[in-house]
Amino acid sequence: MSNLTFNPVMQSPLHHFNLKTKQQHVDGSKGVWANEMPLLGYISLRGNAQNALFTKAAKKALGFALPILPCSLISTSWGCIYLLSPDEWLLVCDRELRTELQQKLEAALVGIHSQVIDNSGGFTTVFVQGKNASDVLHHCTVYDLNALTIGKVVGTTFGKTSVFLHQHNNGYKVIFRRSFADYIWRYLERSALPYDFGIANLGSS
Amino acid sequence: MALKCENSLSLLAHKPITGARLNKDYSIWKLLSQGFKQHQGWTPAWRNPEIKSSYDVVIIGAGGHGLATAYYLAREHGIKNIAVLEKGYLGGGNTARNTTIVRSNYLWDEAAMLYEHSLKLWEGLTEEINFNVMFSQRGVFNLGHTLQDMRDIERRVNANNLNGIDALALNAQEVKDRIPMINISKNTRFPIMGASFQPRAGVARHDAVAWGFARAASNYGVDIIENCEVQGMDIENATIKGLQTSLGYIRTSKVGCVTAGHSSVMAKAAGIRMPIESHPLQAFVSESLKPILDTVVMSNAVHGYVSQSDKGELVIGAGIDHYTSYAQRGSPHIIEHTAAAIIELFPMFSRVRMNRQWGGIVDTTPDACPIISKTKVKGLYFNCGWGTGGFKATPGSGNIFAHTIAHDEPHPLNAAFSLDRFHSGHLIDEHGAAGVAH
Amino acid sequence: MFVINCPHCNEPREEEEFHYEGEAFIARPAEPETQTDAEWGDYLFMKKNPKGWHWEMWGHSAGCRKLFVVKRNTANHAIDGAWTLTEARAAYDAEMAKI
Amino acid sequence: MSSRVIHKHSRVDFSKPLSFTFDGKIYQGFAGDTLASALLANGVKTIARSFKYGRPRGIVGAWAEEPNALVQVDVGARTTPDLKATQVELYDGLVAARTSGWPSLAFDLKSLGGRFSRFMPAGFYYKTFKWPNKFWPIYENIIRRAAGYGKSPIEPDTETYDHKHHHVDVLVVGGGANGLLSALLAARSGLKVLLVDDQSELGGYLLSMPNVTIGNLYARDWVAKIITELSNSPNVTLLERTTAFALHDMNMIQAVELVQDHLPHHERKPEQRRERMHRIRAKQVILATGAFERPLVFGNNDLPGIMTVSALTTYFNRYGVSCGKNAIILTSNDLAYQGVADLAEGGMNITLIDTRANINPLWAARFAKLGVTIYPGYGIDQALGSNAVTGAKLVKLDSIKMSASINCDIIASSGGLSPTVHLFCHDGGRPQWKDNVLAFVVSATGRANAGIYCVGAVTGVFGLQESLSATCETITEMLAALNKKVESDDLSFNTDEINCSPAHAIFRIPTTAKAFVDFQNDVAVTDVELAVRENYRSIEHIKRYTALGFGTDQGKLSNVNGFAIAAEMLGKTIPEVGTTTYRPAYTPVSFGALAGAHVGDTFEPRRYTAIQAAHNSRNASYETVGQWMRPWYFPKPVEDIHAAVNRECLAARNNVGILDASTLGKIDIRGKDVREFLNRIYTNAWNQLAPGKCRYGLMLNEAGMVMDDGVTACISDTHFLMTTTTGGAAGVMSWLEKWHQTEWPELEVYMTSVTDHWTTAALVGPKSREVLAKLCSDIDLSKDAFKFMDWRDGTVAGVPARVFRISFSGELAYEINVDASYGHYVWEELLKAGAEFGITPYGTETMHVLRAEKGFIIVGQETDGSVTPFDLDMAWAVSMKKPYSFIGKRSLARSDTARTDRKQLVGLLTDDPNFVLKEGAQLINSDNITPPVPMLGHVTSSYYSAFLGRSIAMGFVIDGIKRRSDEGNNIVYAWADGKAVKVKIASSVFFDAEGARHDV
Ligand SMILES: Cc1cc2nc3c(=O)[nH]c(=O)nc-3n(C[C@H](O)[C@H](O)[C@H](O)COP(=O)(O)OP(=O)(O)OC[C@H]3O[C@@H](n4cnc5c(N)ncnc54)[C@H](O)[C@@H]3O)c2cc1C
Ligand SMILES: NC(=O)c1ccc[n+]([C@@H]2O[C@H](COP(=O)([O-])OP(=O)(O)OC[C@H]3O[C@@H](n4cnc5c(N)ncnc54)[C@H](O)[C@@H]3O)[C@@H](O)[C@H]2O)c1
Ligand SMILES: Cc1cc2nc3c(=O)[nH]c(=O)nc-3n(C[C@H](O)[C@H](O)[C@H](O)COP(=O)(O)O)c2cc1C
Ligand SMILES: [Zn+2]
Repeated sequence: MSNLTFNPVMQSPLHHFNLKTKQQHVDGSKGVWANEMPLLGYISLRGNAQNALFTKAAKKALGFALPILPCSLISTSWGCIYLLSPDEWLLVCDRELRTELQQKLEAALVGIHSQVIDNSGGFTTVFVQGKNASDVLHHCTVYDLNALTIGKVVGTTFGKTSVFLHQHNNGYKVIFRRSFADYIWRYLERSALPYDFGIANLGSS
Repeated sequence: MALKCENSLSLLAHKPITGARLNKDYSIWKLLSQGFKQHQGWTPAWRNPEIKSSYDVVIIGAGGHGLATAYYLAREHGIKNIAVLEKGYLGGGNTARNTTIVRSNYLWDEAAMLYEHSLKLWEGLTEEINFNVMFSQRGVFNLGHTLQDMRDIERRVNANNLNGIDALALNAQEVKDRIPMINISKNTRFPIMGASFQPRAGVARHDAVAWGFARAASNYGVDIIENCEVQGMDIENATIKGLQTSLGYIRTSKVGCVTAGHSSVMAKAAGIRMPIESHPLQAFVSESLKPILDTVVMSNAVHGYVSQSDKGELVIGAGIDHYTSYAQRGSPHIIEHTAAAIIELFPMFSRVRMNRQWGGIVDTTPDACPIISKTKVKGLYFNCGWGTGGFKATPGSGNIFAHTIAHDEPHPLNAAFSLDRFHSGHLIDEHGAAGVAH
Repeated sequence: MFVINCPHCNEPREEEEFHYEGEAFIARPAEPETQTDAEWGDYLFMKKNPKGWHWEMWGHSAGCRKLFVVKRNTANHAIDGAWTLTEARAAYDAEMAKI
Repeated sequence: MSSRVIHKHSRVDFSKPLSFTFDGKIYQGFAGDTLASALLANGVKTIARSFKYGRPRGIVGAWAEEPNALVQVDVGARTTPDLKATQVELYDGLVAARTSGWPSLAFDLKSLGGRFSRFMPAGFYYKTFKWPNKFWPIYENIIRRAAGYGKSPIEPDTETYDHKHHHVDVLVVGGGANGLLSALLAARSGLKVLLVDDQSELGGYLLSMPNVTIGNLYARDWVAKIITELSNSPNVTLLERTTAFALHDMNMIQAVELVQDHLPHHERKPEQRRERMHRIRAKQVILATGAFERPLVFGNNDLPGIMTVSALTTYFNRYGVSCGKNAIILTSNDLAYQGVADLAEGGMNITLIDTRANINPLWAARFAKLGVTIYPGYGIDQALGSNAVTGAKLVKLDSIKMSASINCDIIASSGGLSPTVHLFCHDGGRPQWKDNVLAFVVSATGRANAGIYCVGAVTGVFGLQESLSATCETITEMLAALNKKVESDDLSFNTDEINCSPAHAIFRIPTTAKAFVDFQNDVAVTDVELAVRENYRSIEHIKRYTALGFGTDQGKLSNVNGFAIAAEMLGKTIPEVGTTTYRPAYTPVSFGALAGAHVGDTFEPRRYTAIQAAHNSRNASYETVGQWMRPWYFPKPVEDIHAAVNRECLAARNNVGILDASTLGKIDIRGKDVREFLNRIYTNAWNQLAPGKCRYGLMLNEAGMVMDDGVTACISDTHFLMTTTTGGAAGVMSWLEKWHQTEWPELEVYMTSVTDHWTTAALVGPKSREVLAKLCSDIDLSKDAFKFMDWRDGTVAGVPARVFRISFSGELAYEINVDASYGHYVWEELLKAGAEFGITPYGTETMHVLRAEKGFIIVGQETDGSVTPFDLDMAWAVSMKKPYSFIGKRSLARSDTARTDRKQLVGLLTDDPNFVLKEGAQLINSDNITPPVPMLGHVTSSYYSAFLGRSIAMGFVIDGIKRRSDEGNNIVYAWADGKAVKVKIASSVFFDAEGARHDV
């Protein structure tokens, strides 16, 4: 039975909205643009930031020191490390890098109290941009986006659920759990309607 | 211990009115004759007595429950020298703030019997106290939105019927037939699958209940002292001796504490611990509208309930605020959610406007059932923990609490509601199947 | 509608990000089996529920998911401060010692 | 009957005529009009009929204070009840109708009853409609029909709403002179400023007094200049048509913006909102909400044609509407004088009746020039006229001597200003009575420590110049507290105002005629009097007994008069009487705006698994479980639920079925103390579970009641994967964190939710191994290599998978977990692979039947928060010997909880194998039904088992475990639908008790 061959296909949490087929080149014609950044790699990491063994080992594995200030993140050559809580980080990277990162971390953390989990199937990211991007998000979240400076990530509300927000270049990354994707996208679309909403070709922006 | 069902129905029988002390002069004839005299001849609804230095029984808190307790103490137990002390204006606590839903379709026998006893009293209350409390038996629907809701409804309706309480289980179409405005579409977030319906349930005029009991109690000689705050309890050898109040010291050997949201404060003064947390519960009314909703609709799943008052405003109740508070106000997202819930049930109300919004302080217990109990202090009794749903119990609660105080012994209907249950574990958990209890 | 400073996120956040978690520092008896029914019942159910200053827990449910302690006045909704569980313990003990 | 006056400062654009309909008649107005100004311009005086007595009523105010003119605007899905005509901006094609008066405005049937008004004093209904008791429903029906103003729409709203959150340094509420100045000063110092004003145009009362000069500018130009600067400041946002309707703790303000209601239908955009609610969190709030002029109370003061002086002035100056030719102005203060002068200058014929004997000579001189007749020391005893005012009977106040009657077509009165203190009081603030201004006012900086500042008329400073200077001081103080200072050099506010002489403390003029305090609720002076007589002496009792201030205007004009009259009757001072409580909403706000986007699709999150599209394509019917949408069953064409479930069950038992179990909560727990942690959380023991193995666990709350259950796998000695119920997942996660963070921080464990990461497909049935084998080559699936309650890592359909050999059906079964990104793909591969065995997707209903056949519980269905593991006959899952007293353990030993005759879970069988008991049926001891009937328990689960060919059920019965094996005592009756059905208490495991089927 070893001659089984398969062609596994992945689907992102927003797959069913067929965003690819609707996406357009981003320009100034619309107030808000958004699209999913599908199928990234997400690794949950927990450990004690006060434990130098842990932070050193993580740094060795990742090539970058973990952010440890409240609500901080660092951008790395391979993605982002978000501090979600004093003892919890989310590593976001290209899906292909996920396994390697995870294995490196696990190897480095042997014997150190910590937790490394591949959570890639469980999250997705939506990128929101355009001149009214922060207006639209102010319809969706109670967080003060003016306080969301570069280098900061916050966990906050989105409609009746919660997300992580990160201001990135010319827009916002909204990171959330898969099962809420349908709700969050609908909520975003609804909120963006008065500003004229376009599905962004993220390659083009 | 648990109430035996066999003999409970007989407990519901109400003693006939004795004594002719009750001022009967509210009538259409009196109104007409006064109309010709510019209404100059009306007398105070309740007396404004001077506070005395000692009473046989002091009731703390002139809410509906406190006033009813005093009334029944005087009327059914012949106690003469009673005071009701109220820190603000009478009927100004939760009695002034509730959405007035009266029903008795509770799940567990103990609770069902208690509330049914009360409902029976409601049915004769206007006549009994000669004050129109506008008890309106327009029926109450408790909607079900999930399969489990429907199981719970079935369970509760069957239990009600076996306890002799009117209740029906309806499917979605039957609900729609009775409330044509309601949205039973399958596409809503929580489609309505059915409801339990109690035809004898309804609403009453909250203020009238307080005033009617105040008037009736006052007629029996009860002293109602407003603007008198109880600030301390004088307890010796685990026996109550008197009360420190903002109007001075009062001697008494029996104190009934009926202070709803403030019960923990009173308990602290008595050195007793209470399984109570005080939370804001908010409500709001719309502007006044022509009749559009002639019944009461409650939904736990979407967190809202609504009826239309005789004045025309939609009276809408919200969910509880999670934090504890004594401030008689809550947070706006609760109200926002409730408005959304009402629109989910009645999409046409989207353009109707909220006129006024307020909050009360509800005394919640771990099992969503009240405490009507003696305490370890002799002569000190507590009646509290009605949480989000005690208005409906006002006459019944007063009636059995009066019995408890008069006899220093629980009435059979409130034996199960003693403080002991939090030690024995014999909770009467109305959360599970009856949900939020309004 | 409170603004609460999450001591872990180190910034003020809207009430909707949080979940109320009740009275703080209710100690679980070390040896439950030796408790009487009354003692155990008190631990399970009895609450301080003060009118006035209240030491309580909140969870930052939409944020860092940590529980922490807030000292809040239940009569007027003033907030005196918010601390991590460990920080608050010391402040709480000091205050209780005074009473 | 147009009575327009055209002047250059009017805010109405006479070049843009608009047509509108009121009560079926077509009229013309102009852009800039409100419905009220346009109606008045058209000579429409009667707009409503009063609530109790059916008396004709006209427009009294010019804005939010209006008590009478409630109208129904628009029709169909857009119809909106109870709008105040004074606040409805006119647009072309507007259709409005009266909300009272039947059959018509001209003749209201109630007015007949109104003749009996003497029999309907305050609270009369409490004294009557009682006899006979049983007629109350009939009386009530009549009362209800008489009550109510507008009609609710009966169609769903077609327009939308949303919320927007703001976080600003400074929120200014009110765009009058003082609000604008505050915003300007705050903005110049660099703060982020938001200003909201409820009107269509900024300027506040200055729009009504355009001829006043500030510095060297006319008020209107002064306003324009400030607006220009504010509009050009990037740190400032101005929101017009936006009412701050509530102020909550810590300066959270809710404000509703009317986005498109003022536009003609064809200009409203479907993508725009009707209304938007702004939730504003402001570091500093500046209340610049102004004041409303209250009328004086006198006889027949409710006749159409009687209004406040400020309303009359506003209609004249701002809207270019002359409400009459011959006006009587009744005042007790100088504040009304500027308006009087404007009206007189504009050509209105004016008789000024001042309740004060002495008139400020400067004004007297000015009025003399303008030809105003003055009656100092007089009042109005009563207005004359039947359907509209035609004159007034004067009274000389010092002697209470009746005096001549004067003809007029309009009466306007002013009893002074009532500051708009509402927002200040919403979060517990209280206003203070100030005798010198005869008003309840709020203090400018009294709540500065809470970040609340007050400026302008709301503070009781009514002179314009004085208020602007005071505003500067207040804002300077606010800025100083923020280490900033006022950046301005032009802070002189000389106005051409004449200094005020003291006002007269008079609120009503005694009269024998009916004199109304609260128009909307028909509360007359005699009602307040009656309330006091009957001992309703607290102002709250008076409010509640008479309905004073209960209306949709919330007593903006009437409250203070009511308090004053009550004070008079009670022999108290006004501050002793105090105010009632100000509560949101300042003015009414639609439910739609409150709900915002939380309606329809986005009312509440619906959570979906990664396989949703597959379920849709197979026609799944869904069940809501917690937030999740789970397939309930998969009907084929013409199948009903029973047919579908029977088919699905048989497939799983005989061949192979497949269930989407992804919604179960999954928590990854790691650390050296994980076994100890589980020992404390669960009832059973976790020390011995070897890596590669799974175990079922029960979780109790501290009161000993079952709260969740699930299977937990040992991945390694320091790594476990817990599963929870679907609905309980989030709660369990917080529960674990709570215990860990508060009680056991010393335990080395971390937990993280992985619910969303894994898609779980349960492959169930005797053929499941064969199906799996087609897709999986790297796990040895043989019976002994991969045992029941084992798990293995491998690949399924080419995707890394974790496979659990666990069974919630009693069949051979595998739960296949894959990265959810592959979830849909793997599901389809499983279905393809299973096709040859007739693989059948099934939903929660079939899952329930299968588990019930085996007697497995569902938490939430078998349990309701009052059930212990022993009640469930699950003692096998409780280890009483663990060293740490697991959560809930001690509670199990309480006297009531430890009873052995509690309600216990058992199986139930009917005689008739086709009769399916109702879930929720109550169990009783006999079929003799005479309430009250003692209840023994109830049916929790009940199904038709196609596999067993009979119905089965589970339920609780008092002492059920003993009765189950007591042949003589094992019959009970299940009561539902009005009948009792005999049932036998049985084992809840209906077949394969020995577990042979899963052990293959
Ligand atoms: C928004 C809301 C909606 C509700 N809806 C419903 C419903 O639909 N149906 C229903 O059945 N129930 C409902 N309830 C619950 C119901 O209002 C209460 O359970 C019931 O009114 C309690 O009555 P009471 O007389 O015990 O308390 P209260 O009316 O609160 O009376 C207690 C009195 O004690 C006084 N007091 C307190 N401390 C002292 C002191 N130290 N000295 C002197 N006096 C003191 C208080 O001032 C108060 O007047 C609702 C409650 C709220 C807040
Ligand atoms: N004669 C009168 O009736 C009268 C009334 C008010 C002001 N004034 C005079 O006008 C001058 C300016 O006074 P001011 O600046 O203090 O007040 P103002 O009345 O001119 O301005 C207040 C503004 O705030 C608005 N407003 C009130 N509550 C609001 C809310 N909750 N949300 C949004 N907007 C709200 C009002 O509609 C108005 O536009 C003063 O000289 C004052 O005495 C006279
Ligand atoms: C059943 C019910 C109906 C009410 N209807 C109205 C109403 O039509 N108008 C109104 O202004 N307030 C109404 N209220 C609210 C009261 O004005 C008041 O807000 C409430 O009793 C709480 O008291 P407080 O606001 O003085 O604290 C109603 C209250 C209840 C309980
Ligand atoms: Zn936090």
